[in-house]
This record gives sequence, C-alpha cells and structure tokens, in this order.
Amino acid sequence: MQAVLQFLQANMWPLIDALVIVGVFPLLAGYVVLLERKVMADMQARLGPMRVGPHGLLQPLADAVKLMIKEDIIPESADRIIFWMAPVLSVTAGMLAFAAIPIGPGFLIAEMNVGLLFILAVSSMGIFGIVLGGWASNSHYSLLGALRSAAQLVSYEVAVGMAMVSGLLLAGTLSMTGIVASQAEKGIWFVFVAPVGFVIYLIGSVAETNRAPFDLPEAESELVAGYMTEYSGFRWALYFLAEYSNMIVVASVATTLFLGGWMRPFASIHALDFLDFVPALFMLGVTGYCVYRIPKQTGKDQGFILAIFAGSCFAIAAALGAVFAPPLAFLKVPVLGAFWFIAKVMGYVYLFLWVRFTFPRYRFDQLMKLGWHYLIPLSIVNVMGVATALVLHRQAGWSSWVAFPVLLVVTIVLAIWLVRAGERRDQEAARSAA
Amino acid sequence: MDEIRSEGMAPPSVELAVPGADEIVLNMGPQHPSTHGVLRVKLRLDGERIDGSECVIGYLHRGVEKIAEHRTYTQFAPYVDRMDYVAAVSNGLGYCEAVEKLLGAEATPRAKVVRTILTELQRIASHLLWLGTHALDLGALTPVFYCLREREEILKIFEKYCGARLTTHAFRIGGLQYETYDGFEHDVKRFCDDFGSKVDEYEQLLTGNRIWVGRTKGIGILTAQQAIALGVTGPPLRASGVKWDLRKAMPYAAYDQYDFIIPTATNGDTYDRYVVRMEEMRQSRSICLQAIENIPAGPIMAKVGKVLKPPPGEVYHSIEAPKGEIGYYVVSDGTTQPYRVRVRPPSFINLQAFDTMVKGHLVADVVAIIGTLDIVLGEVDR
Amino acid sequence: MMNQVLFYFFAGLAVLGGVLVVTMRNAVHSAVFLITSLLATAGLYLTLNAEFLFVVQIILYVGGIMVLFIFVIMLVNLDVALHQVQFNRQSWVAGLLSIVLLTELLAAVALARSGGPGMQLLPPPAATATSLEGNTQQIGVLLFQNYVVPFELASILLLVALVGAVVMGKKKI
Amino acid sequence: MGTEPPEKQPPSAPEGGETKPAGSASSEPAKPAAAKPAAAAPPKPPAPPPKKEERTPLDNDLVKRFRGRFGEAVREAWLDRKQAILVVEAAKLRAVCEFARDSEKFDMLVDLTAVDWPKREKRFEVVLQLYSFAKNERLRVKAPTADGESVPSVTAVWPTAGWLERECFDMFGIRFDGHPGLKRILLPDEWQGYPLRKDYDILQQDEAWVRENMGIESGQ
Repeated sequence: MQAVLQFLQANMWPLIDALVIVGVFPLLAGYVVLLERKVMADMQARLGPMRVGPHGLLQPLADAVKLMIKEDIIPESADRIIFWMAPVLSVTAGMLAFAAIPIGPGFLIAEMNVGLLFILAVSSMGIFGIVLGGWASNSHYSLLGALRSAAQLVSYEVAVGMAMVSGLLLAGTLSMTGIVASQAEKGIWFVFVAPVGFVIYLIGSVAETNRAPFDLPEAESELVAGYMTEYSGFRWALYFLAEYSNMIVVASVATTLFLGGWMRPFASIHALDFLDFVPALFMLGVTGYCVYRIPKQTGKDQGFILAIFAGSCFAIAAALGAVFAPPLAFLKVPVLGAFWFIAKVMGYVYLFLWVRFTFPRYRFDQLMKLGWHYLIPLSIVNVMGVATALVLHRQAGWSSWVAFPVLLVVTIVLAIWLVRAGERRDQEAARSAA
Repeated sequence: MDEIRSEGMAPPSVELAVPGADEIVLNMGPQHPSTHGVLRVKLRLDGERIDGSECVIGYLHRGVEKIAEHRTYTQFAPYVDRMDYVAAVSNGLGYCEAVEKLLGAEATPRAKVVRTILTELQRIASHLLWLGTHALDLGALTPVFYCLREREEILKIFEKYCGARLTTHAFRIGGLQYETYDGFEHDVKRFCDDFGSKVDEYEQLLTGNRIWVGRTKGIGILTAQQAIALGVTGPPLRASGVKWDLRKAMPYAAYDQYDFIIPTATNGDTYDRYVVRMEEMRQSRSICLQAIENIPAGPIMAKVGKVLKPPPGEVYHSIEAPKGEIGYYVVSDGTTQPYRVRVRPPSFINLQAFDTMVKGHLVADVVAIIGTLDIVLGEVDR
Repeated sequence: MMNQVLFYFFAGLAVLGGVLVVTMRNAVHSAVFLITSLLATAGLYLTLNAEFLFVVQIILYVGGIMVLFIFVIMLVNLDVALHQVQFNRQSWVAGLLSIVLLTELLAAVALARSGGPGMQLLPPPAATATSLEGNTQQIGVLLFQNYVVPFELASILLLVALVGAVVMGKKKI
Repeated sequence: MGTEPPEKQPPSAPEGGETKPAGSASSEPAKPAAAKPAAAAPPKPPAPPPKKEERTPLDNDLVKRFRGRFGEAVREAWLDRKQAILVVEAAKLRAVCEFARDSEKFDMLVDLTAVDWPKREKRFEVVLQLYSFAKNERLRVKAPTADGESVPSVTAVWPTAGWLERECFDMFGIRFDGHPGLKRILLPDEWQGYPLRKDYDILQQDEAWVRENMGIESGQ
C-alpha cells in the first residue's frame, strides 16, 4: 500500500495530465466532429448542424448523450467477449499514444527516449481493435472491412515509418521533446528540410487513419460501414473516438516531427516576437465574433449559450494574455506552446477534412498500388537523400544550404521519374490486356 | 455483401451454374446503399474477379401496364410519372405524344416549345441526380450537394409551373394543362445562365482528378456492336461511339427547331459515359436558352375533345428520355380505355448490359458500373 | 516493491496467456492470448528499463506479425478445428519435452546462481537503471558494429525466406 | 375490359366511330421528319384522306423483299399511323428476324412484347419493334401464336431479347423456344397466372391469397 502511495506521489503530475487528457479528449473529439461537419457543410453549400445550441455548438454533447443511452445491440452469432473488447482496445490504443505527445514544453505525460517509436507501437495495436471487431461481428461486411483495414494499415505503416525516419535522421533522437528541441536549435522546421518526407507522411497518415480517400474499410457504397457495421450505441462511439484520436495522434506526430511542435512560427527570429500576441488576439477575435452573433440568435436561451461560449473564449484569451505579466512569466512558454501546438494539429486535421470532401475514393487495388509502387520506393529514396545530405553536410563539410536543396532536387527528380515509369508500365499493361 | 452458396438460392439459374471450387457467389442488395434502389445483383466471383452476374429485379413491380388497361387514356397519364420518377416530365411527354399520334392529333406550337423546355430541364435534373449519386458511390462526397442545389432550382421551376416537383404530370394529351406562369422565361433563363459555370465547376472537381479517372477509365467497356446488340440506348450508346439521338433521328416536340450537337465518345467506358452526360447537360442548357428566346403565342391545347376515343389501331412512339429511348406501344380498340399499353423502359434494357460490362472487373467496380448505367428501379420494375 | 509487483503481474500474465494460447479451441482466441502474452513480455522489458526493446517487441510482434497471423486465420476457414479433439496422443511427448525443458532451465539458473566456473550466464548486476539511459544507442552500436556480420546474415536468411514464400505462394509469376 | 375490338378488319374497311379529322390532316406538313414512314413507299397515297382509316395495306419494296424471301410466311403488311407493320408466321419468326437484321439492316431490337386477343383463333400477338440505324426506319413485326404454342426465341439474333422474352413469358405465359433461361423476371418465381392476359382476375388472386394465407374468405 505504502509503495503504491509513494508511486502515486512521485508521478502526480503525469497522472493528472493523463486524467485531463482522458477526461477532456472525448469532448475535444466531439468538437472535432462538429468542426468536420461544419467544414463539410461549408464546402458543400450547406449550413451543417444548426439546431442544438447556437450554430450547433452543443451538438457534440447531444450526440454523446444520444450514443450513451442508445440500446446496446450485440448480434446473436457474434463472439461476445471479443465483440466487447475490440472497441475498447481500439480506443485504448488511441488514447495511450497521447502519453508520449508533448503538447507543450511541460505538458507531457511520459518523457521517453523512444517516444516516437512508442507512439508508432501503440497505434499499431489499434489495428487489433478493428480486425477483431470485424471478425467478432460475424458479418461479411465487417470481416471484409477488417481485412481491408489490416492490409491497408500494414502496407502504409512501412511508408509512414520511412517518412518518419527522414525526420529522425535530421533530429538524431527518438524523444519527442528532443525532436522539437533539435528543430528549435537548428532554427528550421523539418518540413522545409525534408518536404518529400512530409508529403509521404501526410498521404500515409490519411491512409493509416482510414480516412477518405483511403476509407476503403468503411466505404459505405461497398461495405456499408465496414468493420463498424454491426456496432451501435456506445461501442460504436468508442470506435468513432478511436478514429478521431488516431487522427489527432498522427497530426500531433506530424506537428512534432515536421512542423516544429510547440514552437511558434519564426521562433528564432526575435524581430517577430510580437507573434506571441497572436494567440490572445485570436481568441479575443473569436470572443468578439460570438458577442456579435449573440443578438442575432433566436430566443434567449440560444443567446445565453453563445454568451457562455463567448465567456469561455474570453477566459482563454485572458489566460493567453496573462502569461505576459511578469509574475506568470514561467508559464509563458508552456501556455503559448500549447496554443501553437493545438493550432498546428488543427491545421493538419483541416487538411484531412479538405481532402476528404474533395476526392473520390480509391479502389482497393489502386490503393495498394499507390502504397507499394509509389510511396514505399519514394520514401526509401527520400531517406537515402536525406542521409546523403547529412553525410555531405557533416563529413564532407558542405553547407547545409547546399546539401539539402541539392538532394531535395535529386529526390524530386527521382520521384517524378518513378511516377512516370509507373504510369508507362500501367499503360503498357493496359495495352497488352486490350 | 452476403455470401450465398448456390444451394441457398431459390431457383438454380441458368446463367449462374453451380459455382466451382474456387468460385463464390456474392449477393449485393436488394438492400444495399449503392444499388440505387431495390436491385439485387448476384455476382459469381473467381477470387477478386467477376466471372458472371445476374440481376434479380422486380421488387418494385407495380403492374403499370395492367393498370393502364383499366384506366382511360387521360387517367393513365399520371401513372407514367411514377416509373422513372426522377425524369417524370420525359415519361409524360412520351406518353402524351404517343396518344396524340394514336388520335391523329398534334400539340399546338406553343405547347410543343414549352414541352421541349421542360423536358430539357428534366434531362438536366436527371443527369444531375445521376452525377451526384454516381460520384457519391465512388466516394466523392461533395458533388452530390452541388448537384442537388442546381436540381432544386429546376424543381422549383416545375413547382411554380404545375405545383408538383417530382411526379409532375406536367403535360396533357393534346398540349399543356397550364399556361406558363409569369416569369417562366426569366426563371429558365436565369437558371441556364448560372448553370453553364456550374457544370464547369463539377468538371473541375472530377474530370481531371486522377482518382476519378482511375476509377472510371476502362471500367465497364461496351463496344458499339455490343451496345446495339443489347439494345442499349441513351448516353451509354452514345459513349460507345454511336451518334444516335432520337431528338435528331426522329425529331419530336420542337427539337427540329434548335441547334444542338449529339455528344459522343469512343471508348464506351464509364469515364466516357460521364463525359457524354456532362456534355449533354450543356447541350440541354443550350436548347433551353434557344427555346426560351421565342416561345410562340397561341393556344396551349389542341382540340382533342373531352373524351378521348382513339380509333382502333396501334402506335409506337418513343422519345429520348435522359436514360435512353422510352417508348410507348399503345393499342386502341376504339374505346376510351387503351387496350394495351406497353412501355419500353430504357433502364430495364440498359440494365441488361450490366452482365457484359461487369465481366472481368473487380467487385469494387460493380458500384461504378451500376452507377454509370443510370438506372431507376421504378422504371426497371414498373 | 512496485517493480516486483509489476514483474509478477507481467510474468503471471505472460504465463497465463501462454497456457491459454495452447488450450483455446478457437484460433482467434488463441491469437488474442498470444498477443496478451507478447504484450506482457513487453511489459517485462519495460520494468527492466529496456524501452527500445519494449517498443520493438510491440511493433514487430504485436503490430506486425500478429496482425498477419490474425489476417491469415480469418482468411482460412478454421471451423473444422473447432470440432476436432485438440489433445491427441502426442500430448505426452509434449509433456515430457516441457519437463525436460523446465529441468534444464532450473538447472541453468541454479548453476548460474552458484557461480561455478564458466557458469557466469548472467552478467554481474553492474548495470543500474540510470546507466541504461541510452540503451537504444547501445543496441545500435552492438548490432551494426560488433555483430554486423551475424546481423546481415540473419537479414539475408529472412530475405531468402521471403522470396521463397512468394515463389511458393504465387500461382504464376 | 368490356368491349371487344373488331377482331380482324379487312384492310380497306371503313372505320366507324367518332373521328377527329382535324389533327391528322394538318399534322402532315408540320412534321416532315417526325413520323417518317418505315419505308418511303411509293404506292402510299400522297395526301391521306381526312377520314379515319389508319390502316393502309403496304406493299413496298421492303415488304416485297420479305415476301420474296419467306413467301406465305409473311401473312400481311400494312401501315398504321404511318408505321409499318409486318405479320409473320410464328414458326418463321426467327428466320424473319435474322433476315431483317442481316439483309435489311434492322440492327436493333427496340422492344419485344405481346398483346392478348382472347377472342382470336391465335390469342397472342408477339410484337417486335425493330430499328435500323442505317435507314433510320422502324419496322414492327408481329407473330400470332396460340396459348400453349411456343415461339422461336430471337435471343440468338439480338441479345436484347433475353430479358424482354422473359418478361413476355412472365406476363403472358408465352414460351420461347431456345431461350437460355426462360423464367419469371419481374414477378416472384412462385407467382400463379399471367397478369397481362385479359382473363387474369386480380380479385380471384386476392381471394386465393386470403384463403391460403389467412384462412378466411375475402371480403372483397
């Protein structure tokens, strides 16, 4: 007992962090869903959720309540234990990955020297939630969805891993904080050093999270809802949560590895220090817009809810502004860092949404082809390019301003050649078939 | 997709013999999100490839042809709207003209032009719905909303014209029931003016998109010979390279007065059918714009009498509906009720080509091929 | 104290998982318990501060190999196995072998503890948790400098196996 | 249907009943290409009389060629509302179709259906609508057949006929010899009766269903 207490005492802050993440994240995911629906609606010339709360602001809460009180249905021929376990496994894997993600310079649960690999490992466990859930449902749609999902994840993990390696080579460490520190030290985000790696990671991460245009496992026109077909109510919500947490995890990894983590843009240029005020001003702007919309709401209660929302936005703005006061200066870096981190993650997630509403879906063989014929070779070329540049820089004494651009050009030329060669091969295959 | 072993199926079909060791039979529908209604497709698979297929239809059969024998000519007219319910105006035009031919009557010039305008608007509406759902089937979520937005404008014109949006029953035998409303020309013109750039917008979203091209090029190829042998009409026939459109070949309504081209393509694949339909929308827009310039004045109804009693005899009349040739074979025995009305449904006959088109493709292509045929099960099953 | 609790927890889980892998009739259930067992082993690595090994264990065994296992189990119809007697007459051979193995292990541990000549199987407990900080780097150095030839040989062996599997698996190339 | 149509009119018999002469006369110049006669037949009267006779015997080149090839198997040929109709013997249907496709370029089977005339000696009329892309002409081929007789299938000539003949079988019970899979298409396989026959009684169906499935007499 004593030992347990000691353990708790020693690890109090990480545990609190963990509790906050587990407690707040589902709500955050709910609002990401709302954001997605609003963005989708805007792109599709619609309004999106407008009924629950002003501009649908309470929609996530309504959805959560609905999903929780919904009847729980387990198909009769399902494997009950695994059916029960699979979504839990999925969401656990998704949430566990947050343990190693540094949201701000102090806001991190576990500082690990293999943080990146840890995230990779834990998210690879998430496949089991999908595969086992699909199998346990005892339905063909589910099983096919699960199999597609497994094949897709295993294939794209290679490309994503190789894309990560290009970032890791530059950072020289697997620790998440170390990666950000290394970018701070070099004064440049790795996305500008290894853009090809970033693009591969972007494509691969969309595929890894089963999002459109790679949402084959849940392609509703072919497989109804894929592995989730037989799930309903809260179990289904868990899968949904897992999907969104995966999205945020891959976005966080991308932010850390390529986009400078919690650093604000141009962190090394002190002439641009006024950018530190952007977070507070941004939140103030949101507050102002909410206040502006209050009189336009129908009914007092809607206005009241919007006022509460505006108040909380103002509180955040105040908090972001308060860190400039000298007594709170020690909070400046973590709080602003958290803002920038979340902003970058949201920007990355926005890319996901944008892609989803713009592109049609791949066919499964085309998806596999993209992964194996293009992305994996390209990622290997990219890793070699980055490694060569590093060697030229460190051993041969080239300037990094020469080595990296030269190798980047070489990589891009190779990439174009690769794509052209692939297309030619396809055309020849089509011709010989015809 | 429920896997059904052959012994589980009620009657052993001839096309689908007992599957061999490596073959499985996959069942899609009748409840399936992308079979566009209650179509059931049995696919015989060799691994991932499709060896053969059989469409099971009739889930929506309402006996329209039998109903016709117990209604007067006028009473039956609203029923035809319920066949291809996304192109009700075209169905109505075909029926009204067939009965007019049987009567030996002809609609007035004004009625003809208004009919042409409404039918072309209906063609655009039908193609828009096709484009939206086809893109949705292939995973593009956004075009369907744009398409429905434009279709809504057309339906609003219909609603203003006759009060109904979907099953319009817009025409009467001998002409029109309603005079056009004030501002009809203006509405149509405004829609057409806007619509040109909208089609370009859809094309921007899809035409050059590599995923879209990858999903549609070379999928479901129908050669011109195959298309003719299978009786395929409408855009699928034109996409196979046959430059044939009833509006030009045997003009009806007021089509002989307007300039338009028949868009064709060469490969007869899903992409070509997409291109042809997109171009058809542009042509329909152009026809509407030409027609709206000069709607002749005059009566909207020809003198056909209150009670329609066509002399004994028979007539076959067909028009170019959005989905292909819709034909009406009407036999009269000299009474007020048709002795026999046969509908030649384009969806039904085009769907027959599904088996030819789907052979050798992957299961995921089935969705694309069903979508590209542009069938409406209400018309297939009648 | 905490470490011991964790050790026994993980060790117990690993053994239990191992036993259940063998006794479960449903192949998917067996696979699930194999995953449990492998994860518990990974947990053991973590208690030893071998974070890299922990992570690699999960990525390779759980995230890679077991996914493929389950993939294959789901593709192959294993309903037949459900109706077969699982413990056939070879069970006594297996029992005998496990007894022999257990004796061997116990003997090895006992000998190592006694510290007889040439019996330093376990390294002296010199490496403390703090000195293991950079064990990722150490593993890298060991693999790619000290033992690079065996490492590459193993890679080639795996490559050969891979190519062989493709050649055998594919109907026509 | 209460009234039965005049069974078989002699082609030139005057037609009784109400007439609507206005439309048919004025329509002729207005639609030059709309309703093109199946064959630009020289013997056709240039200006149709304003009377109600729609059925003019047809003996143009096309019909002559068919007659020359099949002799008596081509029973009749006439124009109805300027549409050419050819009545052939059911047994020769397939041969006629092959000839129409190969020699006369009627390369598309637009439609295949049937009409039930219960009072006639051969109650069914199988009706084929043919179209020629080359000539832009339509031709209607009819083949009378009795109940229980079978008609040669034209699926080998035009694959389109596959489903159309199935539908015909489904609705009329006409059997097509040589069809690769003649079974019901729109109706369920266990359906009783053939709905588009004139003697098909929906009430009777309903009563039978109620008796069988609910165990009571129908109140209809």
